[in-house]
Amino acid sequence: MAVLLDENARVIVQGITGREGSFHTRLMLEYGTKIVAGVTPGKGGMTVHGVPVYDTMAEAVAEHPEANTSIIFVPARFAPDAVYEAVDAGIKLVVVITEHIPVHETLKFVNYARQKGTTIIGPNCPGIISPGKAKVGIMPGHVFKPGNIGIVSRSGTLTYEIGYALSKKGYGQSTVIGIGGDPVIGLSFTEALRLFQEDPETEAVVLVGEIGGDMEERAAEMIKRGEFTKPVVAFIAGRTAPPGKRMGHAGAIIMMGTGTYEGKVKALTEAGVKVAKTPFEIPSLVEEVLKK
Amino acid sequence: MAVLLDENARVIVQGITGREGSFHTRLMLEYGTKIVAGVTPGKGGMTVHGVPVYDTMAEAVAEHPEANTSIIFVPARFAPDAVYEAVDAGIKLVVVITEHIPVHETLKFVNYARQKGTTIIGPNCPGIISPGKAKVGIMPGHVFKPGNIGIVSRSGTLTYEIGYALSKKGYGQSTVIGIGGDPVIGLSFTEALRLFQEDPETEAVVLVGEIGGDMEERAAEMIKRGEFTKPVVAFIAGRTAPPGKRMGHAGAIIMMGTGTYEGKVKALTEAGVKVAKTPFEIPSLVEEVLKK
Amino acid sequence: MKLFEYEAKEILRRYGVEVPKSVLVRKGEDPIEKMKQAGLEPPVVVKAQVLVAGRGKAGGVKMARTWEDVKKIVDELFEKPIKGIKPKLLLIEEAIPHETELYVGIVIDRSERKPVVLASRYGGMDIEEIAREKPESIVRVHVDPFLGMKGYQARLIGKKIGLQGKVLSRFASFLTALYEVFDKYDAELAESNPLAVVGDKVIPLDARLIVDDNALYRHPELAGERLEESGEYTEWEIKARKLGLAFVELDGDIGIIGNGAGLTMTTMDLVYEYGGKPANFLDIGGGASAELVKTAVSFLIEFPKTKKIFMNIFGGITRCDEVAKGIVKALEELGQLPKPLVVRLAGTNEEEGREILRKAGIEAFVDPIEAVKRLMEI
Amino acid sequence: MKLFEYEAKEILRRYGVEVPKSVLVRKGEDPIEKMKQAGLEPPVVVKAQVLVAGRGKAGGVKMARTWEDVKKIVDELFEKPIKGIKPKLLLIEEAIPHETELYVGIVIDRSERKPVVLASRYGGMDIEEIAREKPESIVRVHVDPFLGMKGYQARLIGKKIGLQGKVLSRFASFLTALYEVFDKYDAELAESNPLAVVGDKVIPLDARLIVDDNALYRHPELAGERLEESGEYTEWEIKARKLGLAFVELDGDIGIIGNGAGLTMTTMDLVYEYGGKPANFLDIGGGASAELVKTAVSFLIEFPKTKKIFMNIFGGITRCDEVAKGIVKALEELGQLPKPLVVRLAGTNEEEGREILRKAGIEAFVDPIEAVKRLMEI
Repeated sequence: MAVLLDENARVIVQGITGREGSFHTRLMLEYGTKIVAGVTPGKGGMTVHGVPVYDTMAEAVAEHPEANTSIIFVPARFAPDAVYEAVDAGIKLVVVITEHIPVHETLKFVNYARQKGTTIIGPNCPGIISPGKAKVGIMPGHVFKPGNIGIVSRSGTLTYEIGYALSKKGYGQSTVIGIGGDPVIGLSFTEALRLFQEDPETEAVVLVGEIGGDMEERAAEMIKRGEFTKPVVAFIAGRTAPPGKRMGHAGAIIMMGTGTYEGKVKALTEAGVKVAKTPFEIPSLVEEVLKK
Repeated sequence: MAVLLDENARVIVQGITGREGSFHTRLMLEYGTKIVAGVTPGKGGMTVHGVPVYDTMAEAVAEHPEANTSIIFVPARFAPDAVYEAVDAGIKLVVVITEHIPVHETLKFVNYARQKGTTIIGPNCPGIISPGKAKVGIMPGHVFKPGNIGIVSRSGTLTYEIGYALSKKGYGQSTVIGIGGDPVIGLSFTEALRLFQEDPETEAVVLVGEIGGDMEERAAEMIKRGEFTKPVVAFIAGRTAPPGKRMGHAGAIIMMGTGTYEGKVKALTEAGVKVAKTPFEIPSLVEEVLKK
Repeated sequence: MKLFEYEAKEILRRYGVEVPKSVLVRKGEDPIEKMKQAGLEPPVVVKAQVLVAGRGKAGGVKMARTWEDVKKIVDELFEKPIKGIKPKLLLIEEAIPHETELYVGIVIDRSERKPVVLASRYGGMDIEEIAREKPESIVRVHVDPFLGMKGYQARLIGKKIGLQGKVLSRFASFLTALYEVFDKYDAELAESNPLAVVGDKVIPLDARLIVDDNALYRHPELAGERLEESGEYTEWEIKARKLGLAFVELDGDIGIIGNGAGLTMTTMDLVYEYGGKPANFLDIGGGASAELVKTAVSFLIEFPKTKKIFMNIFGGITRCDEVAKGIVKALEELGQLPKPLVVRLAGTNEEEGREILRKAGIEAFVDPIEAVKRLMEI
Repeated sequence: MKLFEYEAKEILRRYGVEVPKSVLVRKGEDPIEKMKQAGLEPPVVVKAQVLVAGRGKAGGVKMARTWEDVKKIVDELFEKPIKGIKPKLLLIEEAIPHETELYVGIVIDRSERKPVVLASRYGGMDIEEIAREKPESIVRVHVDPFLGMKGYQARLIGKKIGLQGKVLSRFASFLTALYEVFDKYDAELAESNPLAVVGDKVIPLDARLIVDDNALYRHPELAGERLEESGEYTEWEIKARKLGLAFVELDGDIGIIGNGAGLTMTTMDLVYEYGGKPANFLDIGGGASAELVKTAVSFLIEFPKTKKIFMNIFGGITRCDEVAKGIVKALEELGQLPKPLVVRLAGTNEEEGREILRKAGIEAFVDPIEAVKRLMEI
């Protein structure tokens, strides 16, 4: 098993004919992901790396009713429309890679998708991978190995680094979810934890947070309430970042006194989570919590 | 019994301090309707005919948690806001008397109310009366008598005329619903029929339609499908109205060839409904259908 | 309120739609001069700016192939009444060669309580005609009024009417703009017919926009009422509107007054049933004052089409005594009733009302059937 | 993007909000003359138009009670740097006597994924201060992003902060207008603090509006970037933005380059952990080209705060060989490295990358801990 994504994923790539879309379609196919269709308005009838392209999601889904997942590489101005199109076409998991989507747009489509029962990952995220099963994202597949550790992360590169370090130490991953660096995103830490809780394959979870927002605090509360019972190891990036400055990600900013490193670490520690000082400590902390 | 409204109705009057609101509050109280509160922003603390006035629905409902119905006399520009306020305050039946509400506003609040499980009657309607039990509307109470005939009507005065004629002949009414003359309204004929179907007290229904729209045709289809099984007598106003002209009501207009008198009568007749040529025939047709 | 074609196109232009190059000409202005200033040359299409339906068939749209043509056609159109209305403005537009004409319109679906887009690849004829002749060609798609029209929905509609590639994208942009206009302008109808396919582009050759009268307060930029110019209203309907009366002119000779739209229509139907022909619809509404009744009665007496008048009142909120007083006032002012009047009064305070009328020498019925029979005998 | 106070107020005015009467004065203009033209008289408040927080406390807002005062204060404020920024514009506003100052702001609640209104009857201080001193006074109400703010919600918020009668209605109108601005302008923050209660009215004495940078393309009327004036960015941050680098200046002396925001922050944290102080945050992002790497390295070498540079790259999409090539290019251009550079390279193509660097005489670590230890030794 795994969460959200496994070998049954049948994927549509929205924006498949663009530079990024086409490049990562190739990489996802190489990884073994079952990509059944692509969509680019006005490019219907083409193929990209052997994948048939349609003008609309409705047509793609009509031709490939087994499709259940989509990944969006559409430019920011058109990406919200692509999300609604995917949701209305009945896709149950939509991964939004696109960055720079206006936050008011994200607010709306995230609420809409929730009403319709579709899970959104992102925007501005690296995507999701269940090693050995499928990859729907832009992460380097080779750094992750199949195993029993779940990773959920607000940071891309840091996830690769941590996945790589875990894999080298023999701790493979069940599913790795890069939830994205924007202030408003679809899947949150708590929602991801809820999924990992139900996944028998996942034995422990690594949670990679950042300064800004209160998603880490909410995860801590959930753990404290006993709604997540597996061991958790966390790392929070941005300990030394000054308040009021955006550290790359739009979401990574300490504002109005909330979202500080200290607050997050305190909340997690009080919930019994092991918080690593550097990401390189994570494999040994994972070893530790799994021994208990 | 009755539909939508009975002696358990506890009513809030929105726009109670206005001329119409205050006048009809008196008439409704005289009829015996239990009005528990009124709302007019900025007039909180007053009383109108002994009814306490609040600034907001939230306060009114907090003080009178038994409230389950509201009637809106607020001017058109502010009426949509009053509807949202009532729906969000948990009111389950909202009667919108106000006319001249922009149709794009009505579209939105009718959809919103439906999502939230609130029934809207109107806008631009005379309201609803369950004779002898409660009146939430502006109809003259004395023309209606308790009994077993349901009336659902797009027309105000015509309803009074028909109710009066029925009452005089000894056919009292279970509930009389004036659904309103606007192109887009909350409760429709089919929805009203569904309610009358479930009401053991109602033995037959008088349906008063008008030219314009396809609500009568939809009611006919429903009856044809066997989803409404009680006898129905109908009258459609506007047999001699020319196409393209609005006959008073914004909704009463034959446009693009749809909504004609002939089409409606044909549909109803084919569904087995007795269609009266004049409203004055209705009591004898009711007599006829009840005898069967 | 119906907008003129040139207004609808100007609004579309502001929402990013490419519309044909054009100039607007008033009577007395030199069309040649104005065209030259705007860089327009024949061939052009000259279009009477009137709001009546079927303008094209009534001769309100002409192609001018030469400068001489332009002059001649402009003069001609200013003098030509289209269904009774002489245009005050002409729109001179570049003639755009094209092969395909599409239909696209947005209206409100009453039953679904949602806006609905209607589109067909067979434009150029009315939607009613398309519905008769090519019903299978009409694509209907509902729009969530909170979400608005999404680009993907517009593309899907384009696909369904057979568009592809760049034209499909252009059509989708057009349709999303049209929806935005529909939404922002509280429209009852936003339509382009024909919408021409010109190479990769789509260009609205005609555009219609009807704004909800109830929402006009939100659009102060749309100059107030345009009763005279609109062609929607007859001379007497305009007079009535100015008096605040809900009045519709019809073809017959029996004046009708009722209270409530349903009852008034029913009264028309009743007259028709008994062999009469209504001259009008006049609804005095609920709770009418004696003053309003007086205005309505006097108006119908003046209205030249009426030979006799039938007044059918059911007192609910309206009080019959108040109605009777209004009738008596009208009589007093006129000295005597120049046209026969039959009144049916029932409901609230009916006895008092009939008593007032009896004293003034007017017979008032309780039963509307008796009343209409009497009416037809006079 | 932060808007200036005068811009935010002008937008509010267009949405129907009554704002204080004012004139805007540029350096060299005669404030007395401009005030007289606008019918403004002392007492007035003169406010430096800078975007730094805490402007008032930093002396950027002064009351002028006489015409002489005005002259003096205007001259003074133009010369006075507020947290390092000299204002280019001053806003001279009528002084409005008032008793009550409210706080009202709208931001996005990330967890609820909804806009949230924050209001308090204790305005005049920062929301952080209110949250510390009068936390129970803060009213929080979420808004459905599809429905927008309803009038009744605004009234409810007004009631909860203790308003009544006409002031309550005026507050509700203000708040619905503020929400409309928040929505239409894609705002991250729309705030008025203080919002003064003046008799029956509410008047925003200050107004702040921060527009989402990602949505600026929808607001071309907001003149492009205002990096220099904003006070949000240092000189070197502005230079970096112009080069397309995601760079934040910090207080230390160790230059930091990473790929990915999370890893770059982590690199800062690591340096700090081992006793160093980062001079900056510089994220080259995912899949950086050799060219971008060269630009980033050259920039940090020029950046005067850096004494040494730590580069921490984990190759995922980014290829280590490409990064190495970029470093070598920078070296070649500069002739030699004027500042010590420690590189950690791991992930995709790490061997190739390290080989390239070795040939260029740069040591590259695999283990970041080893790398940072080495860095601190230099």
